[in-house]
Amino acid sequence: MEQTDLMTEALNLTFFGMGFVFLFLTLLVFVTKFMSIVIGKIKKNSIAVEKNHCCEAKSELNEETKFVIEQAIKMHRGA
Amino acid sequence: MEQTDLMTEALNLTFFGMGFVFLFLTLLVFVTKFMSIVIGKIKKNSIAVEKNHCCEAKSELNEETKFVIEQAIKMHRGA
Amino acid sequence: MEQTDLMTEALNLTFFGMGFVFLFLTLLVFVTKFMSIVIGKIKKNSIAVEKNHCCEAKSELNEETKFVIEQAIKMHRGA
Amino acid sequence: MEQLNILWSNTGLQQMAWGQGLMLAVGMLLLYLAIVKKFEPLLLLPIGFGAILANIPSAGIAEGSGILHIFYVVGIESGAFPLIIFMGVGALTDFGPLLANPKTLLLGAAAQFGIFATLLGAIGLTAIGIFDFSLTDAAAIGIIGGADGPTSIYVASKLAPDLLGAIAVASYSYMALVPLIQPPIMRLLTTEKERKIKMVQLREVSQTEKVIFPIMLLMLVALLLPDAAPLLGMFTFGNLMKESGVVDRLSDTTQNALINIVTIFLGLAVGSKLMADKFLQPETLGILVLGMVAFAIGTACGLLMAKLMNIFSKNKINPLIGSAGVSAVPMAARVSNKVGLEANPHNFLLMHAMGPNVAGVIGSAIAAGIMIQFLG
Amino acid sequence: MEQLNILWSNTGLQQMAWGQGLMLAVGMLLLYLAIVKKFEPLLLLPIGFGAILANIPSAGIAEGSGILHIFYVVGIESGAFPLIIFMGVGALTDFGPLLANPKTLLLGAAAQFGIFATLLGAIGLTAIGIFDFSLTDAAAIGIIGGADGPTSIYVASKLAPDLLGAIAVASYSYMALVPLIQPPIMRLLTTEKERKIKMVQLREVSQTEKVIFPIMLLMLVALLLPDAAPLLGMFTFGNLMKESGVVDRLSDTTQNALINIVTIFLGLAVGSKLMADKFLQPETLGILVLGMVAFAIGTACGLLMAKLMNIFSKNKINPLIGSAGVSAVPMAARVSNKVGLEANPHNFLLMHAMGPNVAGVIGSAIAAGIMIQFLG
Amino acid sequence: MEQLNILWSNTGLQQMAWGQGLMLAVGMLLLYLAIVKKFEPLLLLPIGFGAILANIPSAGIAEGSGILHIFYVVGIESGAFPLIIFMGVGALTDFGPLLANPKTLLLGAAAQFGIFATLLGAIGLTAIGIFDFSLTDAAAIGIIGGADGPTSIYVASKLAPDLLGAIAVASYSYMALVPLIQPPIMRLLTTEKERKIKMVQLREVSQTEKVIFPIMLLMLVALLLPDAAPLLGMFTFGNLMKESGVVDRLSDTTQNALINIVTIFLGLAVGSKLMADKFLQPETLGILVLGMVAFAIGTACGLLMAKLMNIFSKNKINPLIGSAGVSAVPMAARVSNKVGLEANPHNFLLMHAMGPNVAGVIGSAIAAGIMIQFLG
Ligand code: NA
Ligand code: NA
Ligand code: NA
Repeated sequence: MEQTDLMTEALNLTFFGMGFVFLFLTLLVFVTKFMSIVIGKIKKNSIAVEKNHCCEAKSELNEETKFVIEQAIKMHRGA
Repeated sequence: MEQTDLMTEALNLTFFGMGFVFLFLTLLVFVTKFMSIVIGKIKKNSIAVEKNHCCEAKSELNEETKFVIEQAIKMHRGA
Repeated sequence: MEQTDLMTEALNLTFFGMGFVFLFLTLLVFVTKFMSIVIGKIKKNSIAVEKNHCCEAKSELNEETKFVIEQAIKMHRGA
Repeated sequence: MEQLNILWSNTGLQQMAWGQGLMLAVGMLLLYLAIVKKFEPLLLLPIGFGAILANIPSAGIAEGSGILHIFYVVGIESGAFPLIIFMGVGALTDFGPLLANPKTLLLGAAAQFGIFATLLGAIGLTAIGIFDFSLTDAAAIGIIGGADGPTSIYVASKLAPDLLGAIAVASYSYMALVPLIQPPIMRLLTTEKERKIKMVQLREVSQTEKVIFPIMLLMLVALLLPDAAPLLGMFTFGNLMKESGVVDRLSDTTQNALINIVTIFLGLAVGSKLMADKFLQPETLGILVLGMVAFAIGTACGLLMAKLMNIFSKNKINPLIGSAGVSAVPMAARVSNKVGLEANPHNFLLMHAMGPNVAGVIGSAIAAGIMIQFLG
Repeated sequence: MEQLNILWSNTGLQQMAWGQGLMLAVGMLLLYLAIVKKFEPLLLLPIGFGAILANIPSAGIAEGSGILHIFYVVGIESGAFPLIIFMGVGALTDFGPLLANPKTLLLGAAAQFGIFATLLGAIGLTAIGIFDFSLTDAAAIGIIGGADGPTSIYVASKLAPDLLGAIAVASYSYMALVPLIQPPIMRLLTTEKERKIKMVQLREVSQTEKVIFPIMLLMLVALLLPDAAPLLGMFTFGNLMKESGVVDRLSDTTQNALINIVTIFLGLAVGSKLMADKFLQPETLGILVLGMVAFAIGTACGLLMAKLMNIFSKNKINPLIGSAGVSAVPMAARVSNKVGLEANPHNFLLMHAMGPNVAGVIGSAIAAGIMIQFLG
Repeated sequence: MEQLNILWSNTGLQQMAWGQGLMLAVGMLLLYLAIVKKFEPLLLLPIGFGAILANIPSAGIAEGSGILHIFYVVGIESGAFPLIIFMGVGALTDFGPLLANPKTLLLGAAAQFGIFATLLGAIGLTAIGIFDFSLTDAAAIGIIGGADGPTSIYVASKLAPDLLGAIAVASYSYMALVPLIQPPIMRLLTTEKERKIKMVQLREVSQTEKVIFPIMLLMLVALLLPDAAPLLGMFTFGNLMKESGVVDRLSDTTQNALINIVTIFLGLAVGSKLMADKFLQPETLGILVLGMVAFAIGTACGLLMAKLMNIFSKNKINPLIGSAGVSAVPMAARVSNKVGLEANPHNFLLMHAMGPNVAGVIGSAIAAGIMIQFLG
């Protein structure tokens, strides 16, 4: 009697378990595809804008900062 | 009375302790020598065999695997 | 009533806190300056002495040790 | 004279039970497999050495305040070590191939049937009276089929701590045996023509996708299966550190010093569970047999799922990449590649197989979450 | 059917309170700030991820035997993580510029007024009934103005553990916002002429001075404020390891593997304090506002102190380096340099600003010691 | 006004006992030895700093929930830190020279007489009423003569925790003093002719021997002296990781990040045992004197054993390598080499001395095991 119950429980667990694994990963397939499509669209729209905007400014700024730091260190050492 | 007992115990510990240290390390000398001799003999017998066998095959396999992986990566990147 | 006490305590804490922070860091200013002066004086006196003394000897010793170790390793490998 | 007696009565020789002697031999065997046969040496060397230390008679290294027992309590009972390793695995994982071809996630799903088939097998063997596994034992054994060491150890520490040693050893041993276990099954279940299928080139995946994927995966876990959140949380955290590109120094340390340190202590702590009285039980034999079965069934289901998907799909997939769905990253993907090359020496499946391979990691963590939810 | 119900009733969707949903969004926001805006990503990425993990419904990762709660108890409640980070910060700190110009220590002192002003503000808001902060809460909030993450976390763990999450988030966020918060205040409180002041070249500092300074600092702490000794002790220990030059392998590991490992777990553990029921309180808003005020006042006081010192001193200092006294190393020093360059493109203030910058670290540790002594 | 009083009554100045002041000076002395004299700085710098932190009046860093006390409980009371260090030492040890000339193991055995002579000395001084050492105290003190820091700390933590601070300091100090302590004894006990003995070239040792040796050593320990198994187990584990060649990433981390991290915390934790009330006892003076005696006797016995072996052996060994049997790796071997070069500038003994040098590590771990077995 008890053994049968155990077997039933195991079968239940298998049934729900495999079902859930498939459900979850199928959902993940769709969500992933959806994400890729959305990102692809956003990218296309923003590529031109972004490239001319923030990044150049930023790298300029970084170059400047780098230069300043190097100068400062040089001056400090040269003392 | 108590102090003498302590001294006796200390002497006992010294006697057994040094004895055991020597016993252990002497044993280790013999076991080590025995191991070296055994390994030396096995090595001599198997060197020729081994060299022509597993190792070449293995390195070939590794070469192959390496090549495959490199190709795969190249293809993936070239996309 | 209670709120006023809280405010008084907070004011007290602020008063003593800022006071202590200034006291501590002012003290640190003086102690630091004092240290720098003392070290500067000691340095001047000892620079000539030290340079001709310990350091050369030490580096010689290190050179020697290095040579010995290298030789030993060479011999060991060359076996 | 009395002192000599004490010394003698305390030597290992005097006190060694036959079981401990046998376990020392088992420890040696694991060291042999690790060092000479190169079976997952990063884990099996510390586990084997831990097993030897744990079975030194009267030393008590794996009990009470013994150091291996401390490592076990601090690192495994708390769940910390397997979770940190999983974080490191995440930091070493590239979801690119999976993102380029998301439907390979289904292969990772199918291969998890090995887990549940093994669970059924264990309960079946109990029903007919050969072994005596509880449902929690059976679940922990099943996870061996997930082919992820840290997942197995994590689940076993929650559901069946007594079996942890045997489960971990089986898990890492079979992961090492993947190149032997899988190819015959792969050849049996696929036709020559199927093995020759060339797959379309994978597209390049943007960094944005790689950054969002782990967060999205975690959100899905959070919504649907919170009990898988510790495992997949740490896994996606490691991956996010790597892909975000803003915390490279944390990511580097995770992939190197941190994962190495934790691997050493995890291995030793697992070894401490290989004490004679726990390990030398008929159950261990059952675990080893069932673990092997789990691998075989998982492999088969991955292959069959790939064939099934080909019926409904236009872009055919080579069914050989299905077997990589059991995970055992990256070994199983390499096996797919190798068997593929036998059929067509110009068909490189490695990258294609990496998709189901990492999908298998996710799949078995999900399965682990289900086990913990229902039985934990 | 019943099992389906269990599964459903255990999913996060079913159990999610609105608070947890909101906190997941907060976690995402922190990840966004860390990854896209590059706001102190080393801390805000783990904190944000920890916040997400902590708020996954029914997963319990930040409670009981959940892994984040374990990290919190082991690492933060004990004080170990912030102290180890502080040791690492010490090993990364160069006291050279400070030793070359010790009077800049006073700028680091003045900037601490932000801490106490905020304390007064918090108590004031309590007095007029807007919030309900105790004196210990107010002290912990004030330390945000010290602009040192580990100091804030350490003090909050001692005085106001319930507010730790909000305090840590505010602390690191505002440190990241230093380049936005400080420049307007700096321009407002200084004249163009003051901003153009060129400072005399810093002298070179001998290694002996650098070795003796941390020991001397610790001795002063030992004599005058023992409650600051854990923080400044670990800080000076790290610095001594670096400057002594005899334990380079320890110093290197401290600056790399050790600080990285601890940063990961500190971040996750702090994130565990961002649970909905604790974080979604009106107090959090108060903390965010007060933290911002603390930064602003600290910046202003540093600047004003510099101007005051110029009245009495022959060697004029550029008041712009005063704002660096809030610490936020090295961000605040870089801001001083940048605003200085705007006034005079050949005036590099970076090295000069490093003095008050590290002085600010010492200053806020002292303030922290006072808080702990009177209220701990 | 009251608050000013509290502040004053809490300052260290007010509360400092003369003992704490003295201990701060001792801490400084250790830092001086570490930094200026380069005495084992990897340990003595953290120990010295720990001593200073532990003796800051009313800070309580080494008591209760103070951070150093936490480090002590977690790392030393559990045995974890010394054992992990020993694993690291194993990963840094090359048994090659020992395997090429196994009879040098006997030199490592003879040198351990220093340990037992010191034990007798400590009990003798107790018998005549000068000190009051128990047998466990005496045993822990004796291990200083083993010249292995982690072994000393491990044994002291088991047998005489109150003396741990003094024992650790003595152990590392004398290891640093080996180049001063040993040469006079070496010159006294050997003739010029003996010092000129040239030894036969060491044979090359195969990797197989190097892999099997640690396992074999552990098996012998398991059979004969289980109480030495924790120490020698971790030691041989570290060595096996290195020599097996299959887990290089674990071995590298063990030799670098891991051993460095643990060294830092071990040092601080040992320092926490240098609190005034424990350290400023007449016993400490006894420990320092006895430790020196232990070193001297160990050195002498190693030399005499070498001379004894030359009576019975065909291949003469240079007795100068006998002194390396006290271990203090690799310092003592270098001293042998140096004194040898004085007698014959073309006689390089370094490699020959490495054999007894590592034998001394094994020997003192065995002696430690005996102490723990009889007294633990
Ligand atoms: Na898997
Ligand atoms: Na500050
Ligand atoms: Na020794």
